[in-house]
Amino acid sequence: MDALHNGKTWLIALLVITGLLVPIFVEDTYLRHLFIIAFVYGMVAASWDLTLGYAGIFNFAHIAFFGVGIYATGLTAKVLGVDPWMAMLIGGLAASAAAAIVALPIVRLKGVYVILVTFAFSQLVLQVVISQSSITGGTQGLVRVPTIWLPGYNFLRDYKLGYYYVAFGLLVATTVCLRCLVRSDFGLSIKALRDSEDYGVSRGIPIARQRLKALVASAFFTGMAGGFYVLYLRVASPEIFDFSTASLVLSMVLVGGTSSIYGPVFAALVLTFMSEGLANIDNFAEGRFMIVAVTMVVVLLFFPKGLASMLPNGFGEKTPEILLHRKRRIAGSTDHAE
Amino acid sequence: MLETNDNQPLLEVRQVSRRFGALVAVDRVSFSIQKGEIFGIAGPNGSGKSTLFNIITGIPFPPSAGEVFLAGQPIHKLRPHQISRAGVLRTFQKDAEFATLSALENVYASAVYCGQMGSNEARVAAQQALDDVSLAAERRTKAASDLSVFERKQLMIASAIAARPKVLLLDEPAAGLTRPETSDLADLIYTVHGRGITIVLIEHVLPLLLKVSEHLMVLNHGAVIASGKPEEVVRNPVVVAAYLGKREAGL
Amino acid sequence: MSLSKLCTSLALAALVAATPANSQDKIAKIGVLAPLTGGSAADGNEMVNGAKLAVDEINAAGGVAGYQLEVVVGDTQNQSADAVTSAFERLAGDRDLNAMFTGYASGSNFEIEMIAEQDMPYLIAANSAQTRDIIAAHPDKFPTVWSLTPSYDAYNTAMVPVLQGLETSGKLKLTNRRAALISSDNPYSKSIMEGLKKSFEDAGWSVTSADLLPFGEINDWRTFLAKVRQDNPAVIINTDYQPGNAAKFLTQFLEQPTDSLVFIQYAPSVPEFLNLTGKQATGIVYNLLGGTLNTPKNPRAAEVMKKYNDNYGNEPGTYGALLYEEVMFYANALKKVGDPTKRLEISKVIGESHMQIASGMLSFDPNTHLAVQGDNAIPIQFFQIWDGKRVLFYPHEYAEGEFRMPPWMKQ
Amino acid sequence: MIMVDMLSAILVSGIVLGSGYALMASGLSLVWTTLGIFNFAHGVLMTLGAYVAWTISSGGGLGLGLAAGVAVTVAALIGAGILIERVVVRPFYDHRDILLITVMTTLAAMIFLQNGIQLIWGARLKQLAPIVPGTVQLWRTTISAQETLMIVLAPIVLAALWLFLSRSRIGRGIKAVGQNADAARLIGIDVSRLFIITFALSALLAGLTGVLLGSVRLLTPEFGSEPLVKALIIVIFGGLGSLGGTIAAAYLLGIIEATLTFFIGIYWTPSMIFLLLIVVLLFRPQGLLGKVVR
Repeated sequence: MDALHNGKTWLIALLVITGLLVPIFVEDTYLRHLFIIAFVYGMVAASWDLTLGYAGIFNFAHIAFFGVGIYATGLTAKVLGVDPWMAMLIGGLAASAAAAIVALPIVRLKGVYVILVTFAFSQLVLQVVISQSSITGGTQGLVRVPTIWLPGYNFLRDYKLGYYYVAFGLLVATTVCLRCLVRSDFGLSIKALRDSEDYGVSRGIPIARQRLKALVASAFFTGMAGGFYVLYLRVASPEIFDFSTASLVLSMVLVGGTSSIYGPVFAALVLTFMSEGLANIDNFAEGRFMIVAVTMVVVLLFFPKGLASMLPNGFGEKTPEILLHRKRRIAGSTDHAE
Repeated sequence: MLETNDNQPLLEVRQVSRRFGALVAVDRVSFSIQKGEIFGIAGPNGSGKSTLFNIITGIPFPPSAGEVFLAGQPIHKLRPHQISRAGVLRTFQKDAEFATLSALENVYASAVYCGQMGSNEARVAAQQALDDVSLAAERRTKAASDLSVFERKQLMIASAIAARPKVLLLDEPAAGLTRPETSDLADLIYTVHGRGITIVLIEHVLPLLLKVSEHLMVLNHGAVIASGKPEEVVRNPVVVAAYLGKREAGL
Repeated sequence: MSLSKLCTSLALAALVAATPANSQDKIAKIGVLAPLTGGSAADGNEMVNGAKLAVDEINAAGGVAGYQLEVVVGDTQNQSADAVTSAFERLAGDRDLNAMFTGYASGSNFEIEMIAEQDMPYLIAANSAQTRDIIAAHPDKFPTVWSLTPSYDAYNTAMVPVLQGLETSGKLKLTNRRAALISSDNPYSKSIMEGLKKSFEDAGWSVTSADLLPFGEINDWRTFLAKVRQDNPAVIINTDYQPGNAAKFLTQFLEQPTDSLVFIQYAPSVPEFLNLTGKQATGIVYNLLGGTLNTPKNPRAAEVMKKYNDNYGNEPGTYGALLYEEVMFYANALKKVGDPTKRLEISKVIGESHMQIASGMLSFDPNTHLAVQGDNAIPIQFFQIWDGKRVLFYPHEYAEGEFRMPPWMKQ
Repeated sequence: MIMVDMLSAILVSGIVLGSGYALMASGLSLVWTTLGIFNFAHGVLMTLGAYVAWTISSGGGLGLGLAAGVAVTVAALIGAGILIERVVVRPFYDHRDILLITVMTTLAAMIFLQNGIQLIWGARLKQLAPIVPGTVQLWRTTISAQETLMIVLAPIVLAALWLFLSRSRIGRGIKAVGQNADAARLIGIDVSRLFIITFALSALLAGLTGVLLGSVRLLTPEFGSEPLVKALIIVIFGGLGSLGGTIAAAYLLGIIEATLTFFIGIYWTPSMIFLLLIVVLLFRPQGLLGKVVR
């Protein structure tokens, strides 16, 4: 155990150092850009895993939280002239506030009904963004958002070196925070509730409060990621709420492996680079997505626990469960008859 | 909490009912349990036994009407997790443990959240509780779903006593056990009782119920049809009719 | 694509390679940003086709300034900010790539800023309001970005005078001075609807409704049409520009037509619209700014459209022709400057050039970097559809036919 | 009179919408009740059906006879349904997170098919010729004949489906499997065969929906996305677990949508519907028509 654990610690240290060294060897701005985007999606996917994987909440509003972060940061930075760094934090807080609002109805709901409410909430957010076009720019989007700054440093003329390190720093911080959360007593309690709601409550775990906390925390990190996203790209536009964004990030969570945090981050890198690698092939726009789709299925076929199960000290939750309990678990057990 | 005087019942249930539409699953049931008692509840299938546990603990729903007091304090208005924290813990008839967590984590979580202990204290309490139910040390790091049926019963009881409850509601703990295991379970119940925990037991396996209960209550169609000393209750013609009638219908 | 085309291009390539060009093997890459997957893929494919058509033609003629051109495509997918930026960065990372072209790459045109920061020549052919909003404040900061689409102001102002002209000449009989407007919530349609509302009201008309629908697929126009039937306005205007929606609008209008002139923004110019609606569309009026000016007075348009049709077997919409012209326009500038890496110089030449293209006489306004609009520049064109054909009836100097009363109106 | 006109307009438009929704959701609901998964490729199966029909109908130029056309479409859809079950659903039956995993794998199937459709048929808009042309006057409201066909066909198809499920041996088997797969296996039902039949049937329903919608709407490779989302909402909202609930929810949602559209306009209708969904679930956490199981 200890040896394995040490091995893992070393591996993580090695990965962090590699991450820090990448820009020294990769001078190409395109590749640096891909890393930055993969880091952002890594944050979104890993924080989604907190609610989806650990807490077992079928939260389909995560991309809406990301969008809330994007617009909150973009608007405060551009319209109110708030310092962009501060605005990024506001993005995280705004996303958390949105999550708290969603939590009100869904802490009472079971299983798949959560999908419906969270999905409906996403659509409401999108509708608000589009309809308030005098503020948000509507379908046209919000352009010329000011970017982050440091005294004496120009982020726009350094071939994305600065953005790379900021994104990497945010990713490492997010991952560390999320790992700490899931290993804490709080993490234990949300996993407990995921495994068995009623039993969790019978052991004194306040279900509504823990779910609220999980949603708020998960949204905070994705909101921060959204904040960075808008400051980096300098535009906020409603396409981010598209079904395709949600399915991209969802694929990162599931291909990476739920309940692992590292898995989704890893998958974000793999999928981003793979998809972009295929984009280089001429006349292959459709084929690119077909190949990515096939890869997803193949990964899930051979690693149903996701890529995370290839990591050392894998997260080997045992599998064999029977068909019998399947639907009840999904729909949420409402059957307490004797 | 106020100090309890010795004559006050530890758990008192007054006129609780639970309806589902037109169906009355529990019909104005009242009883009270003294501290230190082992209180048995019997009744044919569908007589409302588990529903009674559900509405006492609020998991997953409170009573439609009626009141529940713990040491003189009303608890039926509390949230379910608060009822647990107040000291009324239950087990479930079906497997309900935290399947992906280890046995130790299962018990630890209960000590932290229900017992509201700090993590060091909770860790000690968890090991102690597992010792009490004599779950083998090497099994404690296994995921709960990897444990045997009996080990899961041990685990469920351990996770309850780690939280130092006042009352433990056991919902058909012998379901799915072999005869020798059932007798081990009886010993386990005595052990828990020996820790000063009041026990309410629903059981289908009548010999076990009769063996351990000091007081027996029988439900039929959601209502109490008899209550008293076990050996007297089982001779009550109403009870016999309820069970026999059931059996005949079943045949 | 087809084998024969492959053979021809291989043969051409061999021929070009064989000719002792002054500087053989020199390649100048050009980037095309286009949505190739997702809802706008039809437009995107057309953009790429248009650019490739121009490149093939230029290369077959021996290249330009000693360079063979090569198209590199960046898929902007659903036009989300990261997809557009990824596509841009991928193209921009190539040192041999020194110019970019698009119809539209994003809804906001935000990429203009990052492209200008790299001094990359960028020709764009849509969303001119967004382009103007970004550029007009500091035109000097965007020396490389030029829009083939003129300002959309004429969409707001040209309609009322044209209708009055038709009435005066007796070709159009309107029973009242009421107009009903509807739009979907996108900046293009919404601002046109608002502009039209104002210009109708300024001319003494009453606008009976000006409804806004959510942007996207709209299958049910009946609620709006029911209201219209009560008010019975002389003019009905739909500024939503999506051809699918427009086709449905028309079908549902014709279920119970009113005695009104029906105007649909942009959509009837897309080839599918005619395929979808067929004879039903007879009588519909639309106008177009910066679209193909296909009249005998501007033979360039017919020429480009024929080339496109010969190559790809279907008629191009706006973007096929415009991307072809963007590349041609760039090639002319490259020819003058001689070196594709002199990006700023090329852009300067582009900004100062003028040329007859498929949509009219192209030159740029130095203050907004938009194409100059006007009857002698890029004109606004009014069309009426008749028997599956588009009849240009305004401006008169280009007109190829007359306006006629639509079949559902009382003659 | 205006009142009557208004009511009939709302009713007709609501029933048209509801018929479409019921057709969209029935196949999805069938797979959900039987296998306990959501098939995200359901929408793209509608698209596939419509495109295949377009190709073999005169519009696509192939011009096969009607019978041959129907046969090809049916075969293509059954094939696609079985393929999806085999490749992206079957391998995960025993998985703990089967719902989540199959969300992903069926989503992957959707992406694959959608892009495949674009590759084969291109991205340009297409329209299926209506099966019945012209318009029909219904309670003083005019709608296209094709929509009338949908209004008539939807209940027939759904009734046939209900008869199949409750009367035929296979249908009863499917229902039994939906209630308890293990128990069904114990009494000798070939569960895996029924899963395949369920998928094939669901794909067929999707294809039929696609063909009917395809001549009312316009075809693009993304044609099925919006119906998929609507169907998902209806299946969940209807209260999980019964075809009847799904169908009732479909018509109810159609009428609500038509009413809202009439009174507050199309712009805010989607938002209002979503708000309504949230509010209803606050008071009925088990869905609109789901029963509280005690």
